[in-house]
Amino acid sequence: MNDANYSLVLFTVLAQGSVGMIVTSYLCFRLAGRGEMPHVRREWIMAGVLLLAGLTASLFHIGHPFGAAAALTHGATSWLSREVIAVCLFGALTAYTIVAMRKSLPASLMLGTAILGVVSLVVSGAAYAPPSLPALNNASPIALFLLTAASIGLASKSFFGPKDDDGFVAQWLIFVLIASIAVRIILPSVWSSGGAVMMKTGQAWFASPVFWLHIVLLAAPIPFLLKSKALKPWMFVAVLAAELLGRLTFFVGTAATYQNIGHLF
Amino acid sequence: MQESQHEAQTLASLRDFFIAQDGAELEAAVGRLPEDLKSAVPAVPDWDAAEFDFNRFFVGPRILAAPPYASVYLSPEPQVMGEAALEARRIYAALGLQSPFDARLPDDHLSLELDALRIMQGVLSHTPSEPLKELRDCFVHEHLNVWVPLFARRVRMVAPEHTIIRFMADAVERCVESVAESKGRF
Amino acid sequence: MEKERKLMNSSLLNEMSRRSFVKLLTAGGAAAMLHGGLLTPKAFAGPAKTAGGCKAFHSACQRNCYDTCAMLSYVDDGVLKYVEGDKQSTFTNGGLCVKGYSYPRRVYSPDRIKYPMKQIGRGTGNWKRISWEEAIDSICDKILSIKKEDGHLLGLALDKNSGSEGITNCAVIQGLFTGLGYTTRFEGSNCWPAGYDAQYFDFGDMVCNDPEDLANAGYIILWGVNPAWTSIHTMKFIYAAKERGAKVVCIDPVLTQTAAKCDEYLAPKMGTDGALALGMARHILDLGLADRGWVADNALGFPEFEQYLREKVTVQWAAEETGIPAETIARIAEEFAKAKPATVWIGYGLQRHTNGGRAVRSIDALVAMTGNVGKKGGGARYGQEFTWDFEYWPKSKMSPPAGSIGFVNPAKQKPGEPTVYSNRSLNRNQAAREMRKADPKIRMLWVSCSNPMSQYPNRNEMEKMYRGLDMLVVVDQFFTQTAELADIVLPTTTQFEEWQVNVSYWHYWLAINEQCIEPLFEAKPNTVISALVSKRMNELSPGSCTYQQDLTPKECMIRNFNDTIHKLNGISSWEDLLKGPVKAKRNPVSWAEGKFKTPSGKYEFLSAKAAEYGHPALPEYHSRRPNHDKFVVLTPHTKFGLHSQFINLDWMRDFNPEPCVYINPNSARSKNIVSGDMVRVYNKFGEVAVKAQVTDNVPEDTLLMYEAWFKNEKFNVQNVLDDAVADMGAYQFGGHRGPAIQEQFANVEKM
Amino acid sequence: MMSKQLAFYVDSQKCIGCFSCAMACKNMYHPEPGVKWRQVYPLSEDIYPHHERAFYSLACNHCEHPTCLECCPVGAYTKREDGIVVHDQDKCIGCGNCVRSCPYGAPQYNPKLKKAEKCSMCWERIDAKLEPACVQACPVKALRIIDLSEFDDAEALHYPPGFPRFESLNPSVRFKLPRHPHVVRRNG
Repeated sequence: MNDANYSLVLFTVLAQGSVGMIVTSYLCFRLAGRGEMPHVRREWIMAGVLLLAGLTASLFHIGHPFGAAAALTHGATSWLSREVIAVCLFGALTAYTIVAMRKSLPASLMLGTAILGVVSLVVSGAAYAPPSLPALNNASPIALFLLTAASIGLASKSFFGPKDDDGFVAQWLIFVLIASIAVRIILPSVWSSGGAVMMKTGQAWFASPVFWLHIVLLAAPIPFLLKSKALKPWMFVAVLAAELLGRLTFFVGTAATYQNIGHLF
Repeated sequence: MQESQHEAQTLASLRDFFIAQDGAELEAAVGRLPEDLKSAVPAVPDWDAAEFDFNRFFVGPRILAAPPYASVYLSPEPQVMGEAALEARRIYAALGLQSPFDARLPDDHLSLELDALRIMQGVLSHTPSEPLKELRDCFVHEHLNVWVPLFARRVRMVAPEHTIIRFMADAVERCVESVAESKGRF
Repeated sequence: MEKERKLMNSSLLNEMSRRSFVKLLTAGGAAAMLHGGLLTPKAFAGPAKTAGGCKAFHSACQRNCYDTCAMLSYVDDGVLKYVEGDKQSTFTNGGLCVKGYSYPRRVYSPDRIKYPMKQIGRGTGNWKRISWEEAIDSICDKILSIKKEDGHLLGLALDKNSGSEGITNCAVIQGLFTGLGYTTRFEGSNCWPAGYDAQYFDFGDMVCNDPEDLANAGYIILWGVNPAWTSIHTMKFIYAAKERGAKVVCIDPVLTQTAAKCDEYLAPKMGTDGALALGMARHILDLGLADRGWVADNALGFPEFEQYLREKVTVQWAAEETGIPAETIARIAEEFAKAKPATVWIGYGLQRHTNGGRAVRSIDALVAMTGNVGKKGGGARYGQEFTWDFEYWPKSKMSPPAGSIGFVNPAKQKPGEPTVYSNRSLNRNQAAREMRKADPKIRMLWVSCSNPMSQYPNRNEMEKMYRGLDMLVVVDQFFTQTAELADIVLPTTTQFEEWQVNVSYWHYWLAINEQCIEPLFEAKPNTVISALVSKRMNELSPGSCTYQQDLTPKECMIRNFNDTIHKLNGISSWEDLLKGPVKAKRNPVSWAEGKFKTPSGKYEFLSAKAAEYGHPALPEYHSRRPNHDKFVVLTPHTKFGLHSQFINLDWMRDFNPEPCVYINPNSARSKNIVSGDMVRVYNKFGEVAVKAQVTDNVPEDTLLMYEAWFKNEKFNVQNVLDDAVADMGAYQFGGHRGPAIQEQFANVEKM
Repeated sequence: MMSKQLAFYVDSQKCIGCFSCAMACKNMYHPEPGVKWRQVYPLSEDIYPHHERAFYSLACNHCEHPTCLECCPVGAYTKREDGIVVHDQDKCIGCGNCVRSCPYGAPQYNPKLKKAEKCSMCWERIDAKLEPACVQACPVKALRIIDLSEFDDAEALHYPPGFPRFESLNPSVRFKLPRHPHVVRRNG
């Protein structure tokens, strides 16, 4: 099921990226107190495109994509259903907002969308915390997903002006990147001192070159940002690549309990 | 009409090829291909050697490189006499036909299925019939055109020494494919 | 397949539309189209049968196995769907084993040999498909030319082994060869001859208590046997005894699965079982626990045996020989002697040694002197053959064509008397050696129910000999390493495609095997193949074969029944078996009447017969042959196969993906080998490349590989086995001693 | 008094690791090679000292609170009144979520059908008053069907070493641990 993993990597990272972009965009729009319509709307459109790409990718992990619609029906118990519902709603609301932006920026609608985005992200965090994966069967997916959203969201600002809120965004990006790196080093270390399966997971992550490459890519922008508070498009690329690689470790490198049956736990 | 004769001739020749018992029969079968295809046939220096290769792929006694049985590709597991064989058997029965080999040769052998297709196509070319058309379509879309491509790919993968074998595997894939596409013709 | 598959349940396939199609076809000039085609018009046979409703048939597993399970085969629309054990047999109680449950896969495996094939150039892999007629013709031509050139048929050899134990398969091929004339036969047994002779010397026959009677034992020693793998249905009776308080002891150089399920496990040095048994006997003597009453009434030569023990055997000596501490030997001996009834299951493993027959005699003596022979829940259990009294028709009813010239046995031929011709019998345990020195030379070999390249020792020498043949004919279901060398392979049927009747050499059950599906492709039963050859022989040269020319498998099966079988099993005819398997109506306790079949009519500690065959009259100890290489090599059965069968099936590979050699941690360390390393197991005869698995289940001086034939793998344990023979076997197996295949040696190194 | 819950009883003391149960399952359902509804797991040497001499024969545990049933986005899983968890292949869209989520690896992905599948405890046979194929196959009664609502055996273990503990799922399976023989190794 490796191909399934790849489609999940794309889906989760892109969807979370778009949430991050929308939240960042909204915050800048409010906190910076200004922001001309055109680039805000462009931000939202890019976020929408990312989300669409993600949703398309998600279809490829399903054996029978035509049945995907049925997945909306089981929200009662299935976090996966809830995720699908939440993300779709978020997508719809984003689209609607983008349309509405043609006239003026609908602040409250934007806020609503941003909040729904965060909700969808938390829901999908819960969907990827199955009991078979003790290392992830907790809040860590939510934490990781939030960080992904934040870093991609902030980095995306490198494409859009106005340059004078760069400084403010840059500071936040530095903070988020450092936090991400910290969390992603700490988690596996904690696991390594846990039960057999958690330990295997921790070791697997640390043993994976992909994992370290993703850490390096996350760290790359930091010195430049510290030097000059200027965001560069390459930083967005680096961060996005980092998140994709990180998510690959997340899906491929995590040990499951059933692989350990017959051995001590 | 011309088209359907060409198709019938191709099907017959492919049928005879994949159930051939020796080099001579292989050669004869290839000889019965329509001219345009025949002109493309790769040269075969030694039909006996081709036969050894043919047997390695489709006959035995060693483990077959590409068994010519639908079940191997359609059943949940590669076996002969799987559901697909019974499916084929029932289609023949529905047409009032049966395999001359009874259960000795699984009913889903490529040649038997090609023959069934040839007959259905032949009948449809004279006398249009919705139910028969539907049966033909099911047979092609749910059965033949599902496994024959897999079969042909397997042949290409193992790459026979004798290009004639690959040529005929490709030919059978193309032929089934074209029937599948020319659905509307009759 | 994205789309819903509606074909199978669509109305298109019902009777209504069938009629309309048939009309169409005639209208559409299908007659013309059918001409030169494959498919032919079908007579109306009612609407197609709906799936589900399977029909059950009685089958029997044909493998050479203690359990010989009575089976039920479920068939739908002419296709075998699944198999089960027959609950009517209290021995298997409705179960099969990992091998038996893989049969549906075996029958329909795409790997089966499908047609008669001829190889152009031995081992080239260039195969031509030929018709049965052509195959039989070239075989008969060859036979006739040998006869013409040599004036006799000793150049024609048969190797029929235990690949199928169906009764007709135990007669028809031999029958055909008898019908052809005096030929060369590979005989003897790779299995049990040494212990078999031993029991004949001691009891005058080989009969074991009903295995279901193990439940009555108070003390069980499983000696050199691993029923948890090789007779899984016997385990429940051992457990039953345990639950009733019996102690179960396992004696084996390897910590087997059976050992893990016992109360106590002893690991003596390989090939020292005789010493262990005699040490125990001596201790029992010292404790005064010998059953002198039983011995006085029923045995011959106990005083001599007692004297031998007192003079030549001590517990201490046994401890040194076997490596088992003296106190343990003493304790086990005492427990065994005091427990009533106590029994020993003597495995075939411990007699495949140069001193194996003597070991079995020593164990027999141990059981006899404690008065456990002829007792419920007692006995020295080895096997039985009383359920096998079939006609072996037609073999038993035939003689060669008049005037046939054959082998003259100088030992039997009295000067001045008319020459007596016979077959030339060679020991299959030394097949290569025998072929090399055979004069007249063997020119043509027919291999049936046998895979010598995987099962006979010294494979490299074997291959040389086989390559030297003019013609090799192999009849099989799968393309074995022997078939690779064949000139002609003939596809044969599984039990589901033919009629058979089966019995076990362990339990007392008799089961019939109905044909439940048509033979696949062009596979034919041996019965039919033999008849075809005979028919053609007589066409080419009238009178050249006295074997039946038209014989159906079913008829042949029926003719194997006789009054003995009917009486023994309480049936009036074979048809009674169609209701299910039956158990022999016989006292489950062997030798209960104390009437032994020895010359003296008693149990013989002192056997003149043994002496006549060059063994000591008493079960004296004799140490095994010395190592000829660093490690002992054991090559026993795996639970995933029977000899070279089953392991090749992909269902089996899901659970048993690849071969390996087991090495003790200490030896592994000294050779710096870790689990998963590829290693070379080698000696002067050949080598095996295989993955290592480190475990202390095997002792330090031992390497263990399970004999097997894996699809697409060269692995073959016979590469490193020599053709040493056991001490016994000559008495009951026409001079052919048993194999010493558990007494082999090799070295190992990391690759 | 809990409601009916059928369960597998795995007696490792009796189990001889013969794989008959696992093959009987294949014999009955012919799953794709590589797909195993039942597997016989050897115990590692830190649980049982002898290499590959003690086993747990495991399939779907038909949990009281099945993850598969909870996480399936299309409701392909149902739990019968007798506690058997049944997977409906017609509903399955092959999202693989159950395969990812089950800590016991019961649901398996069938690459050919692109759908999940798993042990059904042979409910069709149980309804016909027959034993499941694996249970009938066991030569030593080491594998049995029990009803937890009336099962009461103080010795039986729920989470023996080598079997993952998930109280929230409450797997319907009980165990008996293997025993060790008294081993007399040879000296020299």
